[in-house]
Amino acid sequence: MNRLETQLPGLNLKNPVMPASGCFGFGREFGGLYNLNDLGAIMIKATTVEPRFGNPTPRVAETAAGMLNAIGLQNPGIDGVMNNELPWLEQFDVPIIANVAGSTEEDYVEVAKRISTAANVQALELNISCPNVKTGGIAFGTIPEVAKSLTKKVKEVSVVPVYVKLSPNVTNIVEMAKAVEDGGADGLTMINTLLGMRLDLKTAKPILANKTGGLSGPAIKPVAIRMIHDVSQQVNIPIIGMGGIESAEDVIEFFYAGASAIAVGTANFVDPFVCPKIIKDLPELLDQLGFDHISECTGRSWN
Amino acid sequence: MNRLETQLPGLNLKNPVMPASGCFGFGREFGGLYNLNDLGAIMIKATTVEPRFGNPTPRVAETAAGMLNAIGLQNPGIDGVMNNELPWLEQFDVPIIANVAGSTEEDYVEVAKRISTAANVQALELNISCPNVKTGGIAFGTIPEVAKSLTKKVKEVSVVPVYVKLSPNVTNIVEMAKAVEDGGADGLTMINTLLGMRLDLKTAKPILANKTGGLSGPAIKPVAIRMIHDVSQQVNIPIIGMGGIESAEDVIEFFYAGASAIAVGTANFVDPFVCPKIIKDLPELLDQLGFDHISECTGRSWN
Amino acid sequence: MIVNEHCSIVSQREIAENIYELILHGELTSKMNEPGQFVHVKVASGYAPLLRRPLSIAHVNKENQEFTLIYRKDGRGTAILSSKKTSETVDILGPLGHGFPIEETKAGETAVLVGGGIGVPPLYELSKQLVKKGVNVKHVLGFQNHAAVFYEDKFKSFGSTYVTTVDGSHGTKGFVTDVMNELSFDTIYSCGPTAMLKAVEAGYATHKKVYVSLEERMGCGIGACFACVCHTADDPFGFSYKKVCTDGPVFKAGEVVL
Amino acid sequence: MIVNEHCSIVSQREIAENIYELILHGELTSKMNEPGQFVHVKVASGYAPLLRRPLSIAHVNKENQEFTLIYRKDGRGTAILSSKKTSETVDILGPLGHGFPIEETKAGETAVLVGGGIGVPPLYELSKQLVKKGVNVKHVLGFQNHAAVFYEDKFKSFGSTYVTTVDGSHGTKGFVTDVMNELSFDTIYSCGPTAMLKAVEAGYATHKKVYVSLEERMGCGIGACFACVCHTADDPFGFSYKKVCTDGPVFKAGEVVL
Ligand SMILES: Cc1cc2nc3c(=O)[nH]c(=O)nc-3n(C[C@H](O)[C@H](O)[C@H](O)COP(=O)(O)OP(=O)(O)OC[C@H]3O[C@@H](n4cnc5c(N)ncnc54)[C@H](O)[C@@H]3O)c2cc1C
Ligand SMILES: Cc1cc2nc3c(=O)[nH]c(=O)nc-3n(C[C@H](O)[C@H](O)[C@H](O)COP(=O)(O)OP(=O)(O)OC[C@H]3O[C@@H](n4cnc5c(N)ncnc54)[C@H](O)[C@@H]3O)c2cc1C
Ligand SMILES: Cc1cc2nc3c(=O)[nH]c(=O)nc-3n(C[C@H](O)[C@H](O)[C@H](O)COP(=O)(O)O)c2cc1C
Ligand SMILES: Cc1cc2nc3c(=O)[nH]c(=O)nc-3n(C[C@H](O)[C@H](O)[C@H](O)COP(=O)(O)O)c2cc1C
Ligand code: FES
Ligand code: FES
Repeated sequence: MNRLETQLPGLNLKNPVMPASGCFGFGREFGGLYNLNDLGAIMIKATTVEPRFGNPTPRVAETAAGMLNAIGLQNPGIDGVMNNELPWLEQFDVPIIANVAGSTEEDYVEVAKRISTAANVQALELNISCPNVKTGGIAFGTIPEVAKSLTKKVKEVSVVPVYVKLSPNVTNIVEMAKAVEDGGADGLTMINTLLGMRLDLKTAKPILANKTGGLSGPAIKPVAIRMIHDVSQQVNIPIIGMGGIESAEDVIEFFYAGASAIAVGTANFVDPFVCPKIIKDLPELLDQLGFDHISECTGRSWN
Repeated sequence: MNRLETQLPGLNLKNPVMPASGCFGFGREFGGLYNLNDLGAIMIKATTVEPRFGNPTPRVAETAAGMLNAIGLQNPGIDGVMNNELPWLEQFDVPIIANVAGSTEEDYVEVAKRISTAANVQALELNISCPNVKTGGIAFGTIPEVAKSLTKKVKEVSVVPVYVKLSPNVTNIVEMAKAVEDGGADGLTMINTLLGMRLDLKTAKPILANKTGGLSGPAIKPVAIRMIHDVSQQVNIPIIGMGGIESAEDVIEFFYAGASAIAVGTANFVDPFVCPKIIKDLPELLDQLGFDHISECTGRSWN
Repeated sequence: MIVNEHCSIVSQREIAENIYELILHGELTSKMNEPGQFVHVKVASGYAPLLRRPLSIAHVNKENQEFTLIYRKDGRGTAILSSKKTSETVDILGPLGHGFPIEETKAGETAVLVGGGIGVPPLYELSKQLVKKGVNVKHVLGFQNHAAVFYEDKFKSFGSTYVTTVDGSHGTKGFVTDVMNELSFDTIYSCGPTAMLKAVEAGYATHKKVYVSLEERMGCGIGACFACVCHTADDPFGFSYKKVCTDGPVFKAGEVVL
Repeated sequence: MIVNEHCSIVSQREIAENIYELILHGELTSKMNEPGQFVHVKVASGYAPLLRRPLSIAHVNKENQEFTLIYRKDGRGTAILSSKKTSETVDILGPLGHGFPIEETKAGETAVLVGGGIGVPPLYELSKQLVKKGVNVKHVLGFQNHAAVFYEDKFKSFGSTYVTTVDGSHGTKGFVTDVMNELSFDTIYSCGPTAMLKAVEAGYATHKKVYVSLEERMGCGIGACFACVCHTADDPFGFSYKKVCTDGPVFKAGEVVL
């Protein structure tokens, strides 16, 4: 028995551990460090219709147990991703979850339609929560009706299951989750980054050229756990959890909260070998805790 | 010239550094450690109409660069505070900011009416944002109209200026700030804690008996800075900033963001001498940065 | 008087499985007057971890300005503490709380000191002070197993010492209360897991002089944050409370709800 | 091949005001082939700070498996690093990026190595390798003031060395470009503050062989996060980009927008 094997809509995973979108590029860099086949899946960087350069630098700033980023969805556009990145990833036996972003509904629909047809893309992750783009983005992630409508439209065109990535910057996360479930989402991924800012002591100005950025890393873990705990009890679709994960213990905590798989973001920058390390550590931890299969952990905090 | 002297509605402060509500009790414990006259002001623990025991224990849990608390507004009630705590604090030449909490508008009004008449209470802090109480609380802190109405009612009865303490757990913090300004608030205090949760690896259950708790400490500083930066540009009332402050450098960052005074919470638990230490460090830091008076720092990130 | 001092490490060694004895040098020993008090330890500067850890004072040598902490390497904080070496310093806040009332046992009377696991350490300083006063001391110390036993000989030098282990691998197999039933004494001083304290309280409900030392998760350790409260026994569902950090950690049995 | 290794500290000393020379022992020296590459340093385990710090490789001794970092104690991370002592280890990820192309200067030709402040360190290994190859090297090194000057004699042992200081307290008063104008050479290799690199690029716009090493805030250091990108010079407002961490830090002048 494979104690880590995980089944999710569209995804047949060797294990429930995957790098989070934007923290792994399109895999090439990490492919030089370890065998990507070890991963449960890969969430690739956000893809938009047109290529984007993103925001000016500095794009990252450090915070207590966390970091701010304002990359601004830099990516080669749907053509570039379809032609250059996805074919390269096909050499691995790893499902790809394609992160889809845009400024308008039409943008999302176009990217979703095309990218969902790629051979190895087995699910989409709708990035309705990117805090670092000026236009559009924010309404999709904060107004339930808008999120629902977008989810519906994307579902209509996607040939693979659609996961919606929720923003934590809302008053009522459960309401957002239910709205996208109503819209037909097959799953949720949560959380994206919290909106934050750092100022430079000498200049008094924001360290990030974009001023605000998304807060990620261990600092946000308690917020992620709380939201997944609340949402998982109110929806009937699975959750891929993320936010500050850096160890096998953290993975179990996310499962207890209600996650059925997890993604690792910022920790890849601190230790690029962290994903295979977590995957290696999990079986022993399951032994210690007395679980046969990791899926037994899901939702244990409340059921 | 006193380079730290700070004037705010109702408050004539020797310096802009004060302990945050709930992190300093009613001052007695710290009174045994240093001279409370050194402080700019003291924000006392939340007071409700009736005495409250608060939540069961455990009430605190540790997180990366932060902590969760779910004290649950334990306090001796308005009578106890008026009769036993405030008179004791009168021996010090320090303005008291009384933190007012409740489950209904009537509760808030009653506490505000009475406590604002105490000799040394020079301002109220309306705690519309406590995440750890089951009834009432949450709507006051998240629905602009409700917050505005409450502010109005309290303003009608309070004989001292009223500051409203904003919750960060909202989609649109600027909207909340404007609503309470419209309601007549004399100032804002921000931010209260972020809602969070931690689970125990062995039991799978929340570490806190109350399940969720409020996240405070250095981890939340970037969220506080962002919110103060955004709000201070949109309102005409001053802000007392808080959220993860532990050094004079942090104080200046909050001023740059838009604060006119600051409060120190969690750091008092790590180093009970932190407030006088910060007050001592500030003048030298102002020298290094080339400011005559700390008020020159306010809002420098955007103006 | 509570002070904050960076105390230098005189020595640190593992005295039983995962149990460390840490001897520190600091001027704050001059303020350590009640056995059963604790210190609040910042195991590392910075954020990992952020909060202090409460640890009981196991022994004080005022002449040398040295004091001893004995702790179990458990979670992250104690693991970091256990890696500290001689010549490094440890950030200590203390002494905190109220300890065991030695005045409740007169010279010539007998006290039984009942400890479980990491509740044993503060009893060592207590025993020393009782003996100095002329009290007869008996010790009943419970541990998980033989590997976890520490300080047995040291306690023996003060008075008769009975060790119990859960698995019977050393001393008597069973719980401390089993042994206590065989002994006679005037006062009980006890520190250990809540289940043990409850058993002691229940078994000696009519006994006049029973003192228990409690554990609770703490924020400040100095009475300001209300993290560590417990209900008083005469008002178990009401508003009255005691703070473990300042009113305790030692309470008279029956004073607070365990 | 990038590896992650905990390297033990051979020595650490302050070689100029707030400038530290840290010599580390590690097997990853075997992979350090291009002068101008850097390593990504985790100065402390845990969260204070969380991210790694990029530092250039200043010298490699493959036989001893030792390499040198030279850094300025600046913010929190470098302050922590500077407090580390011999026998402790440092968590190193590397070697990273692409260094200076020594193949662009033939034996017998002359290269000028132009460094400013903490841009000077990688030029030391570069100079060593160029000399070994038979290249004539000249060094123009700019510092704030006399107290900040380091490695002057070491550079002198490889070739003529001109030091400038902003305040004139040592060497020539002024900027590195003032001295460069007096020299003749075939290749320019430069590392330092952006303002200096811009001046070098502008002053030698028609010169064919100018190489500059850039600094940018980094997340991953390995090309995955897109924190460190810059526009390419032929498309300064478009989508094309280079990553400082993997495409650089060394670029041909005119390749990217400084
Ligand atoms: C008054 C008092 C005296 C104590 N004396 C001793 C002693 O002499 N020797 C000893 O080994 N232990 C003692 N303890 C328990 C000791 O404080 C915990 O074992 C220690 O805090 C665990 O920290 P950690 O980082 O290793 O564990 P973690 O589980 O990583 O700690 C996480 C958080 O929970 C708190 N916590 C965890 N376990 C406990 C606990 N049992 N009691 C209170 N807080 C806890 C920690 O302080 C920290 O804030 C005492 C506790 C109290 C309240
Ligand atoms: C490729 C490369 C090579 C470098 N080589 C050297 C060297 O050999 N010697 C040396 O002294 N310095 C070098 N630097 C600069 C060095 O990385 C910074 O001085 C260092 O990161 C500052 O960290 P801190 O914690 O002391 O400062 P803080 O200001 O506390 O750092 C906060 C954050 O900003 C980043 N940061 C701050 N300053 C810089 C900077 N100048 N460049 C990039 N990131 C920065 C830090 O990495 C960290 O993430 C190099 C930078 C790069 C990009
Ligand atoms: C540098 C960086 C870039 C990111 N880019 C994206 C992105 O393109 N799309 C997306 O949905 N999330 C993006 N994220 C968010 C992460 O996928 C993840 O949700 C978040 O960082 C929380 O996880 P962590 O704390 O493990 O990093 C990015 C995060 C970081 C740090
Ligand atoms: C233990 C604890 C108790 C608190 N109690 C209150 C309270 O009674 N009323 C209130 O308005 N805020 C309360 N707060 C919030 C703080 O006043 C402050 O807004 C928050 O902790 C952020 O600041 P910090 O990061 O410096 O702690 C409490 C915080 C903590 C940690
Ligand atoms: S720990 Fe703060 S009141 Fe006891
Ligand atoms: S630092 Fe991450 S891409 Fe360069």
